[in-house]
Amino acid sequence: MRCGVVVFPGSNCDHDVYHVLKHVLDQEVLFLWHGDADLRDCQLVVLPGGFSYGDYLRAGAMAVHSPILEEVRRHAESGGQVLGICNGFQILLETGLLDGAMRRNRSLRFECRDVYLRVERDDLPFTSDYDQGQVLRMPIAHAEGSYIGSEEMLDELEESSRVVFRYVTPDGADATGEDEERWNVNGSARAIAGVCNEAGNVLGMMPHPERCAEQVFGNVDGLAVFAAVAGAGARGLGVLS
Amino acid sequence: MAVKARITVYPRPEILDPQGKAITGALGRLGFGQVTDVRAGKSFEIELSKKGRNVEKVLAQMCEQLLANTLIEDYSVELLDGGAKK
Amino acid sequence: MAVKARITVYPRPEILDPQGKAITGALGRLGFGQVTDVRAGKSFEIELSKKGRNVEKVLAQMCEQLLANTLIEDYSVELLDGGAKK
Amino acid sequence: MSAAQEPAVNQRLAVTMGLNKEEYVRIRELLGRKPTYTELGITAALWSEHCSYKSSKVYLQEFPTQGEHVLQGPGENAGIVDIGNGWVAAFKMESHNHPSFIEPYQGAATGVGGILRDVFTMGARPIACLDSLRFGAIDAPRMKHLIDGVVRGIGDYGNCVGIPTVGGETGFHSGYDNNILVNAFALGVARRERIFNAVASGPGNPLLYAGSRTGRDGIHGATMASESFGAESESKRPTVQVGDPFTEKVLLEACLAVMRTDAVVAVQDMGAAGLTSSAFEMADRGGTGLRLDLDRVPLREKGLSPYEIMLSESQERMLLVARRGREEEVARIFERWGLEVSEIGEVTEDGMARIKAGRKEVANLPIAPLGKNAPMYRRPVEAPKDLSKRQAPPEVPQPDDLAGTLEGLLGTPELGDKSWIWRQYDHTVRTNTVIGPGGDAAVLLLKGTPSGLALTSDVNPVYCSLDPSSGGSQAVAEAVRNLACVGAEPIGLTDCLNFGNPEDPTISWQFRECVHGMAAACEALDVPVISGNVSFYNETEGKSIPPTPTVAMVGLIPDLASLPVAHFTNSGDRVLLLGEDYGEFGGSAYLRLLHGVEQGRPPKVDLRAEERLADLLRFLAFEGILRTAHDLSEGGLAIALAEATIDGGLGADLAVDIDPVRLFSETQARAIVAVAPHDVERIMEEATEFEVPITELGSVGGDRLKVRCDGATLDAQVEDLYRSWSTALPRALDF
Ligand SMILES: Nc1ncnc2c1ncn2[C@@H]1O[C@H](COP(=O)(O)OP(=O)(O)O)[C@@H](O)[C@H]1O
Ligand SMILES: [Mg+2]
Repeated sequence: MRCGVVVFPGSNCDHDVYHVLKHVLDQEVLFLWHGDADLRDCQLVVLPGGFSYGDYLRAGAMAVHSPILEEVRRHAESGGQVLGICNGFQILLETGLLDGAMRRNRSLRFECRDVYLRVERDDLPFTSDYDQGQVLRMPIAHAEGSYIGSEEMLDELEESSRVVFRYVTPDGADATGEDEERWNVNGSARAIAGVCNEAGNVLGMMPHPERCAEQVFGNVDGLAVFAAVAGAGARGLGVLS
Repeated sequence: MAVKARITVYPRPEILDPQGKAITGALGRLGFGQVTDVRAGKSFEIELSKKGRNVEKVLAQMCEQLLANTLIEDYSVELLDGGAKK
Repeated sequence: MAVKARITVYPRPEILDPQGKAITGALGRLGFGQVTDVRAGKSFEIELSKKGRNVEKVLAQMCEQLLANTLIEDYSVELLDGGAKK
Repeated sequence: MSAAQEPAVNQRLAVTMGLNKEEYVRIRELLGRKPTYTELGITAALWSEHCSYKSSKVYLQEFPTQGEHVLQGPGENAGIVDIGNGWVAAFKMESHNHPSFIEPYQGAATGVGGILRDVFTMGARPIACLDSLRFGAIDAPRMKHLIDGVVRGIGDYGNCVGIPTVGGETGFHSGYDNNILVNAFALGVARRERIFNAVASGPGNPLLYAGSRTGRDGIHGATMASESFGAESESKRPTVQVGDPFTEKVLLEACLAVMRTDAVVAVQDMGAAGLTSSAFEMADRGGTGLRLDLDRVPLREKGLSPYEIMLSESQERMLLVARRGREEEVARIFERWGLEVSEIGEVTEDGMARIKAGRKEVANLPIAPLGKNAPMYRRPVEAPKDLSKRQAPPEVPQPDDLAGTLEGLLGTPELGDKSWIWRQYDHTVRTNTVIGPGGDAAVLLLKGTPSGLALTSDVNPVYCSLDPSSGGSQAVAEAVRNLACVGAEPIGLTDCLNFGNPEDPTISWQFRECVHGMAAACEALDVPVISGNVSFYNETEGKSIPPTPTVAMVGLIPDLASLPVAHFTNSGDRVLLLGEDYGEFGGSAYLRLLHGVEQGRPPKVDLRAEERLADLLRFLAFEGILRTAHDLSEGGLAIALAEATIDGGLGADLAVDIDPVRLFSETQARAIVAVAPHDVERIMEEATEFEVPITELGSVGGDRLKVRCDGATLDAQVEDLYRSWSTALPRALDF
């Protein structure tokens, strides 16, 4: 599949995503410059992590007005696949392609560590190589990852099954009580870690699947996100247990 | 004529403000027990090269488009006295 | 009687304000070419349980001790009308 | 400030700027006239300790700087080593102690910014940082604020630029109550043929200025002019520099892109002493001269004087020498990244720096005498009078409850978990981090090759203060040992030598001794010094910090396939101790943290034993025999074993034929390893072959750490050890 990784001036996970798509999954990958209003026929567009414009003001706020974002919007609205990771997720929220907003983490500090996610939907192009209920271990690395929205919006999100990943305990249970602070590290509403749009072709997630996609890191839980959407079939690659 | 404005952006009242809460706690520990609540927001001082007719409207547009996330934040615009102030 | 105050904290004029610089640039790209400068600061709305005599002094102390980094920031304190305002 | 308002140049002014009488006479003689105000400022900056290394140079010459991997030794912005497969690594460490004490957040942040620029200036893309931090006692005034600010500053800056901080160290000691240390290390990689040097060559080539505009930031207290400046202009000069990591990130990308063309000849960042040092150093290396037109320097605010422009330490700025005729190509690349470029002068042939502002020449100085041939001092040295008293053998009380003693040690901020710190650093971005913070050494993947890089930073200031020479050797030896635990062979080191006032003979003595010890260890263990930094004047009100020669070492791992880890991984694995204990407690954590005693001779450093141990560990790791390897350092065997159980949650059942207190002895050249039972015989043989003493201790398994000694048994629940250890720092900080 032809994949595009958008490069904002302050993107810093662009090369990591490129590496997984290109060298681990052997896909065709291009970097897409934020200043060009052109997706160059990419079928999958990834908005990578980083600090697009320094994340001054609010994470992702300034990236929304880049020329390429108009094209990303058009792509998404015509059913094309868009994946936003970390800062990419924040940008998708700011554009309104996904619902909700981000606040600073509950600790008011940057948090870089492994968390556990439960796959809530396995019928999306990005999650079809997972099973619903499957628990994944993935690193997070962000300061503004506390997902938030009005209660009505959150209810609607749940009713239309747009929550794709949720922070859970290592054995996949909802984190409650004391566990809540420990496993829902950033304090997201309803422990939401990733959401999609109504049509299911746009996914945003705070954890970094590209950082756990090779055996050498002792964790390949994230590979299937890319493998599934690129049609590379992670199961076929034999990397999923 | 140049003009100066101040824009203030606050989290909406119904939104939990973890930073404000943390500051309330910290002030309490510092001995300022009389502080019952703190809301933490942002303030921007903006200089415009010319006044134009609709300067307030233009400033509101800046807020809508960039300075505030209106899903979770409210903003207010205030003109500072016409460029005179340094 | 309860009292409400607003504290505004800005980077000192001679200090680099990367956030203000970035916002100026972003507003320019959005077509707000008339914006010549933005300074980005913080705003705090503080509620105190009782007025006390020296409320302004107390607020200044809070700034000195916690809310502002006086090496690189200036602050100003403003009393909002006596708890009436919501 | 116009030139007319500049204070009159005289000896008194020179002294307030930091020059001494002889130096003032020297510059007058060099010029054959009185220097101008701007010239005096430039001279004072270039001859400052920070830029000239005038008190340390004579000793630094002792360091071995050659080695089979070394491509660039000290003298450049960063040293460079060959790491194979056509790749090189550039690395360096630098201090940002004083700024961090004044304003911890910005001080630490700009420290990271500066060291990153030193690395990408060499054409290398930064891929990892380390930070070595020394704080005072946690309860000292302002200390929590300092800790919080420093950690946030390092995190926010590195995280935004996207360089992982993969390791470091954190110490607490009341000796740093009024002078904390923030030492930042960065490493970058480049293709061998892409190395860049900061050598201004080609007379006629334009000097280009890129990055942030120049403000009044950080024009240094030491070089600040006299009273006659008036309170007003002084208050206009912020001593605190504010970092802008986003600008750093785009500057990095633009510089690397420009260096891939051959449109530029040299690049150097404007670090300490700003435009002055970058311009003079580049010309000095090239034996060329330069012409500068200060009217063309982009300014953040109006009205900066030539002196201020030359000495501003505004961050995120670079000076480039382009090839004449290619300026536009360079400008286009910078513009793509949203950055301004201005031509501010050109390279000349005559070895002079001619600096013009308006129509006036404000400086006309010879370059080499101010740089390469700056003054150099051999300061008087004298051993401290109380040395023998402090080195007297300490009394070593027996622990009454071994488990309690161990938990007590693990529960101190010194020996407790540091993850509260390094979780605030992105340590996994760039997807090279195989082992991040928390192990003995960090391990990075070199994508596209089977090999890896290992990084560590070490020093024990208590040892250094009790015996600087031995402490200096120990820092190097411990770094080698940490690398060996992940199977890495050291290929180079960089250092940050943090000391008090060198004009005090006892401080100069400490410095000489430390360097001497380090140099001896570098020779013996075959590790060249390829870059480094000296930070003097770390003292407040006459009280100096403990001597702290931080060592950051880089090693090469031929194959990552058989990497051991620092904790136990398999029930049933056999645990063995390598090396021999001599019951050494001088400067030990046991005495210092539990009994408040800092006395005695620190553990002897047997460099031959260290070498044999490191050789053995590397060999075993390469052979794929080691499942666990962890070196012994502060807290001795007990702490090493506890750490090995904590991370994997697996206990061990062990016995060792020693006096119980010896569990806490800090004899060097030791490590614990764990191997599969069928490898025990093999490891015994190899240890004998390598002449490393070896003792079988027992097996991994269960949920308790049990160590039977002579007449007493340490018996603790791993969960309890974990709790003491993991809550130590957050509890002490109480945020
Ligand atoms: N300031 C810091 N930044 C990053 N990592 C740190 C820091 N302080 C400690 N660490 C990590 O914690 C671990 C333990 O540190 P330390 O006790 O100094 O190790 P050792 O004694 O093996 O040298 C190391 O892996 C180190 O990288
Ligand atoms: Mg170690």
